[in-house]
Amino acid sequence: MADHLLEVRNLSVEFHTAAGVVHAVRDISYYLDRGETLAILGESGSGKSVSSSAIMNLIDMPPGRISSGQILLDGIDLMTMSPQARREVNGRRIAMIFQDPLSHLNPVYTVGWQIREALTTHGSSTAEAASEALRLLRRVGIPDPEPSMGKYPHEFSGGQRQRVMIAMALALRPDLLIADEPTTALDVTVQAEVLALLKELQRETGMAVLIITHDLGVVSEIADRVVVMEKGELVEAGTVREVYKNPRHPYTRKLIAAAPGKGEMHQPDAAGAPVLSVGDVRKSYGGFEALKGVSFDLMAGETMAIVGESGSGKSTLARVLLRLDEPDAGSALWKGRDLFQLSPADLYKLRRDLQMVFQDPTQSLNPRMTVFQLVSEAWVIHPGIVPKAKWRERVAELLIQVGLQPDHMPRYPHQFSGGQRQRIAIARALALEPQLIICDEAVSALDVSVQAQVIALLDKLRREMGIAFIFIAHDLPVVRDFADHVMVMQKGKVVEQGTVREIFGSPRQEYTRALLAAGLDPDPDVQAANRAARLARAS
Amino acid sequence: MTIPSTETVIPHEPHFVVRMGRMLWADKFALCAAIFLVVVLVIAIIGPTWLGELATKQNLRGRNLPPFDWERGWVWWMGADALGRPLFARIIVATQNTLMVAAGAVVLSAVIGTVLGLVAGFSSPRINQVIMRLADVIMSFPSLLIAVIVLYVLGSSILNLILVLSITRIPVYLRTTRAEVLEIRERMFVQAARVMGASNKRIVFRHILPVVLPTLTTLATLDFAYVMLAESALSFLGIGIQPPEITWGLMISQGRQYLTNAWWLSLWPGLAIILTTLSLNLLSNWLRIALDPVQRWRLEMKGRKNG
Amino acid sequence: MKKTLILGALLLGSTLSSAFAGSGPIKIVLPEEADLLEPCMATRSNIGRVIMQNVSETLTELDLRGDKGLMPRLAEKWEQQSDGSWRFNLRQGVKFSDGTSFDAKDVKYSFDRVMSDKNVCESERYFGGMTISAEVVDDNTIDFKADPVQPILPLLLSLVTIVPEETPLEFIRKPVGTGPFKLTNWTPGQQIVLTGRDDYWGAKPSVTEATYLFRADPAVRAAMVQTGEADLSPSISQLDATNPATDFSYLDSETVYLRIDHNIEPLNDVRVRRALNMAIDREAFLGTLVPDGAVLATAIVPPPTLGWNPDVKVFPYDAAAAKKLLDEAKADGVKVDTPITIIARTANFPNVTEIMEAIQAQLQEAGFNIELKFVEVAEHEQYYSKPFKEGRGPQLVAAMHDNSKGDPSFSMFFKYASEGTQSGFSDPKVDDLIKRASAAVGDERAKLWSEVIALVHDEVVADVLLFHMVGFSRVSERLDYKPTMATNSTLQLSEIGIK
Amino acid sequence: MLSFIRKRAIASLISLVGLIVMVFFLSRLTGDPAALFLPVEASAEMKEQFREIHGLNDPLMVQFGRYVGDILTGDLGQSLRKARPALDVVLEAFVWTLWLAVITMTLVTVAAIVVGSLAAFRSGGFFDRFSSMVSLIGASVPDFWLAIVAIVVFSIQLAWLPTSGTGSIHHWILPISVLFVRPFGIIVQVVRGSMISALSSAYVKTARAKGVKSGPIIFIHALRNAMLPVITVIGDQAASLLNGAVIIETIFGFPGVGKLMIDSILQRDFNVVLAAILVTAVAIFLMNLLIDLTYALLDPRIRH
Repeated sequence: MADHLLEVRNLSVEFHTAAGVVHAVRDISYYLDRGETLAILGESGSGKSVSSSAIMNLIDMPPGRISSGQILLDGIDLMTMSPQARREVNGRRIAMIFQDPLSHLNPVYTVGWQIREALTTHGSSTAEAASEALRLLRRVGIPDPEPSMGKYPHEFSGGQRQRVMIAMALALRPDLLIADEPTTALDVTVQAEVLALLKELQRETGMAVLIITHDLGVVSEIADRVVVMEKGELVEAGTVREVYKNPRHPYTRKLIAAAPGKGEMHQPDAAGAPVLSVGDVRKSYGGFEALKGVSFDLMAGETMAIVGESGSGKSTLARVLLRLDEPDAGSALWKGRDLFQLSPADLYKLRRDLQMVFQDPTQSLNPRMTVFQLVSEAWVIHPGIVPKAKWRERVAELLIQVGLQPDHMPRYPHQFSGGQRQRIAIARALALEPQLIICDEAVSALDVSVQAQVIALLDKLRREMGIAFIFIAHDLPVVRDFADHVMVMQKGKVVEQGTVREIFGSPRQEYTRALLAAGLDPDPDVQAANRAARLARAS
Repeated sequence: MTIPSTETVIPHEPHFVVRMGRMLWADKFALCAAIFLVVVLVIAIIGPTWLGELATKQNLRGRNLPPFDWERGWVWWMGADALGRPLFARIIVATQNTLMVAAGAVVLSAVIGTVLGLVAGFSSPRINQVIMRLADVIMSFPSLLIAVIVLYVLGSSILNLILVLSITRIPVYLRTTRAEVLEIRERMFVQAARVMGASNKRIVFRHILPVVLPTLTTLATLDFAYVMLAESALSFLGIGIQPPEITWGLMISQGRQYLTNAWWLSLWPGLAIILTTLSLNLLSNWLRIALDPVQRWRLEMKGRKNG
Repeated sequence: MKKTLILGALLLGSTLSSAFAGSGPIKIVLPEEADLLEPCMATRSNIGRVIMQNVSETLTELDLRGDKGLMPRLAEKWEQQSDGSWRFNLRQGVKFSDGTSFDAKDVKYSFDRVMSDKNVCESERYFGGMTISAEVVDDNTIDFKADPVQPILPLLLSLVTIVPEETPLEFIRKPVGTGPFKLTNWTPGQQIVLTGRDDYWGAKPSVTEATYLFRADPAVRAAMVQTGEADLSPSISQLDATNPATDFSYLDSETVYLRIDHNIEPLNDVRVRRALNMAIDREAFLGTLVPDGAVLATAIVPPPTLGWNPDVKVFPYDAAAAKKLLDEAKADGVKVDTPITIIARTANFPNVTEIMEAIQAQLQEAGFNIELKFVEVAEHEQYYSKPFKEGRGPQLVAAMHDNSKGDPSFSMFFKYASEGTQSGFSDPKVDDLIKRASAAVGDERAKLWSEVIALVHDEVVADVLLFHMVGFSRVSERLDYKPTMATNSTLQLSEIGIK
Repeated sequence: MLSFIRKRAIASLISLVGLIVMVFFLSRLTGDPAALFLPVEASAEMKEQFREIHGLNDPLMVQFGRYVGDILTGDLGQSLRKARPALDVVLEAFVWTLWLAVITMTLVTVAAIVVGSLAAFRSGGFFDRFSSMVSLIGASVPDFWLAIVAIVVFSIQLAWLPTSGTGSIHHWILPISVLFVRPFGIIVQVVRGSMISALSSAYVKTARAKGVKSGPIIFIHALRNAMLPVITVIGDQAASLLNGAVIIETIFGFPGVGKLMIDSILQRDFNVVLAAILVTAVAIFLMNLLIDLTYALLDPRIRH
């Protein structure tokens, strides 16, 4: 009976929400053994994190309610234990790390304090805790561990913060580590390092790891077995290889198919006159140089992908091009006129041509405006594009064009899913009939399957309407199927620039190659080979 | 923990008034508050013409008549004041002035403060500095001195009292608005509007103001109570509203000396102030939710469950 | 030594008072703190109640407790010389609290200091319109010469406190005097402590030490005596005066009236002024808004004052007659419908708002068009005193006047003479009578003042006189003290006995 | 840090100068102090003499120039009524106000934090509803009414406490209790709101995953994060107390700066008014500085 370390049996959890009672997970069961890694794969809304919250007793009741099921740890049902006893389990036997380490670390206490607290809460003496915390920081590879003990979370980089979280979680050598999207917000190169660290630590301590992710690549990199969830139900389970090679459930198949980077790459047309010509753009904030002279040309109807990790200056470039920030130097010739020299009045007229789609549609759509108001606002600002009498008709058209329904018009953004919101944002951009749309990480916050749909939508618009795109992303595979040209940026500079085939086929720069190598392939075999190659190169 | 959002199509939304009505029905506290405030408002409008004469009819032989004398007419249920005038009638007649002073001062200070705050938050650092220093000066200017200066130079009247009370409250709105504007102007949807070419005016009034407004509404309702009490305190110190005008605040301060032997003189108007501010608070809490599309479902759900 | 004395006194006062009756410390709670303890400002009540006759003494003293009239204090006797000047023989062997002895030079210095233009002593105001010089005859004798001759000079000198010659001309905060007490502690905002002097020339008072506390709220003052935190509160509210064992009412010297501005129509018509007087039901106020013991006023000065005229009768309350008078005036073209404003001062006297509201209602009943306006003290002064504002409408200024000095001259000139700062009219007959009365002596003086009072009230109908007010004191049962009219401005500790 | 303080000091100085100019000229529009110092029967000559002695007859600009000159040498002038330096009068009163404000705000802060946190921890529960109702009512009761009722009940009926005045520690209980009510009502609400959002934040989840107990989660993890908006409101409330609790001081005979201010305003003792404003403004400036330093102390992210 007690052969598994953790066994979740027939768990059902429901929440009371706006839409009434939502069955977050329905009758799911899975198990996990010592030393093993199980991945729960699912998109947002699949309920993939609910069972782990239930394990950690983190579900707020109300609005949540565990309606049935058992969670057995070494054969003992956690749910029958007293709150006091469950608190003792947390941290000591089961530990957890989260997606966004910045918000999950208390901003007002030093990391040393927070690691020590994990130890002292479960009975260590202060002195023991201090030396152990130092050892842990050193172990997870934080540079200068001693002074780092006295630093606050905001003083570390994203990857380091996740390492701190790991150190804190492993403080009491738990039997089980739950990692909820541990690498999602990180740059690809950092993601690879963190996953490698997790694997190493697992080998050392023999703990079981339950990893929750939406990313097939992460699954293939780290997991032994995988369970796939959709809308609160567990649809498929098996070893990683089995599931990838031989998916039985249509949803799993859809997920695998949606993974980017497998389609035909574009072959841009021969060079014409550039519609936008950017020359030597510079911008610094205080003492920090965000752009150190960036130049590129964009042809009409083409897609230029700009790829770089955080801090590369790619978003600053977008803001400067749209004059949300004023550049320090440089030029941007749009059809022969320098965008940077335009007067406010001229700029206002030109705004029609250049539109932008932001990363997070939740924040870029005014929460107090309906879809109709959001889309038609463009025509309030630029009268004369569409006569007022036709606004409803035109909004309906645009909504259909981006794959939404006309009866969505009176609804508010929060009533839509992330992908739908991004479609609203695209419809808003299209309302002005622009010739260039800048997409700043427009799909990175979306689920893989939705990502694919949105990219397909953008590609369709490009083909049908001849709109040029500047597509900013931190992830290379995403742009592979969509871009004509790719520009790789690092620390405010252009590292490499070329057609999509050139970049993916024969990257010239070491950095580009590292980026490509750090990307995780959904195919466990390919990924294993990549890993081997990477290790070989490192040693 | 992400709670899955629904993708099912919600049926066509009912008319605004119907929706608000349903949401009000869902929150029984707010409903009571709203009913009470409507009654108060009606009383404020018709009070002086309805009972004006009765409320000023003196009877020195029936002074400080105790309350709960059910034998007499209802206007006497709350007892009589030091000149033998029925307290119930006086409270009703005083409603108009009280609300006028409080609402006048709150609205005036809120409008001026908000506009200045928007300007300060959205214009050049220099103008911002000037406005902020001005706010500092007003803030440290003793409100009693403002009262004495204005009432001495311009004379004592309800309008001038509104002026005094609103001057002292301007900085509160100014600072709040400015702080919020500084934060909201960096939000994505403001940037998005700017990309579309929206003018500053549009950004301020269409995008920023609606987001600041709930905070300001809450502030204003709280201020309503504050202003009524401040008016009362000015009366206490002898520089506020003066008889024969009446307000609840003045009634409390006049009844103060009878506290030990005729407690009802100051209790009823005090109760009127407390109930009004309490209602305003309840209603503003409700309004904040009802006007926020993201929060609204809480009320609508409750309504559905109840109904 | 001194410490043990005080300690002993404290013990006596608090625990053994009933057994060893007779002396001990007391605490007095007053409505308003003294901003100065300047002897020459002692005629102002917040200062006078603390130091007048307790710390600083005067040459003469008016008896308001009995009917002894003007009594000797630092002067043993005085007489008018043939040239009209007054000679004072001073008490001998008197010492100031700083140890220096008192003599005629101190008296002269004190008087000159009051009149000096280096300061603004309040007592200076009683000497307006006359020149007076003090001449030292010898150490114990001093002459005061006045032009014009002042029949009431000895009375006037009951208002001049004597300071040692060494006192600077500028205002001081630590008074030195000849009185039975000296200032031992003044913590502004908290308390003033007077301690009995061993070397006082007169009888030793039962009170050994007096601590003065200040509370603005009348209910709090009353409560303090009730709870034993204080022994005496000379002014509490009528409403709180509910315990016959401790609470006393006394006719204070305050007179409430409405000053009429005769210069503006319709108040320039005597019928209108008479109508005003007849439209007010003064009786109805007694026992309601005005305490029962208050007296309906027929003069600006209270009854014990010289020349108070018992033959002058209060206007009868007759609204119908008032209306008729108004109609008559109206028929003659007087604009009686013009709104008349009553200007009153907030917190001027107890129930001022209610009283004024009631008066407004009564006047309106009789057909007047009355508006009521309450102003704070600084603004009130502008309406009350000359120069009056140009272009003003008809006004009645509600005011309270205090005369506890026993002689109408302290009131009549200011309120009724053409040159008087608060006079609302100008009548040569009144001017002449006031001038003659001020110069007269003895019965003649009383008779002339009576005439003035009758003339002003019955013929001129100068103003609307209302009430001589009543004050309330709360006196702890361990004290033997009866407040009098004087309590309004002075509070002689030597008059307080301890049971 | 130093440059921050300097910047703040300069801004405050500008405000202070503006304040003084405005108060100086505006207050002189409000009538003649001579008429208030002397009885109504005083002659015009006496009033003239009073104005002459206090330099009130000079043109306003001359008076202002003299005042500014005196300020620069640290002299805030004599009280027109008390024959002593205005600054002494004000400082004496201010000490009382300062103590009153410090003690009251300390108690209010502690109480509001405990009550607000507990209400937030079980938000929507009985304690939450009860405490918000009580705090709302507390914030709407006129303080003078409360003060007199308190005296009637606790001093007269029960005879537990002295009615008023200063001296023993018992004298402080009633005024502080009455002063306590309104800021408490306001701050509880802020603490509650701020704590609700802090308790639902990600780092609290981490702490729960670590197995930390409820007590430390509320008072160590959430509270320190929730304190920033609370500190702002505490500052506002403390500032209004530092300006003087006029009514409480008047009723309880507490010799603070609020009562001094209103008396001086009504008596047109201009120098005392100006000195009082100056002293309180400087105190409030220092307090705001303290609050900014507290921010930095509580939140390392603000430290630079």
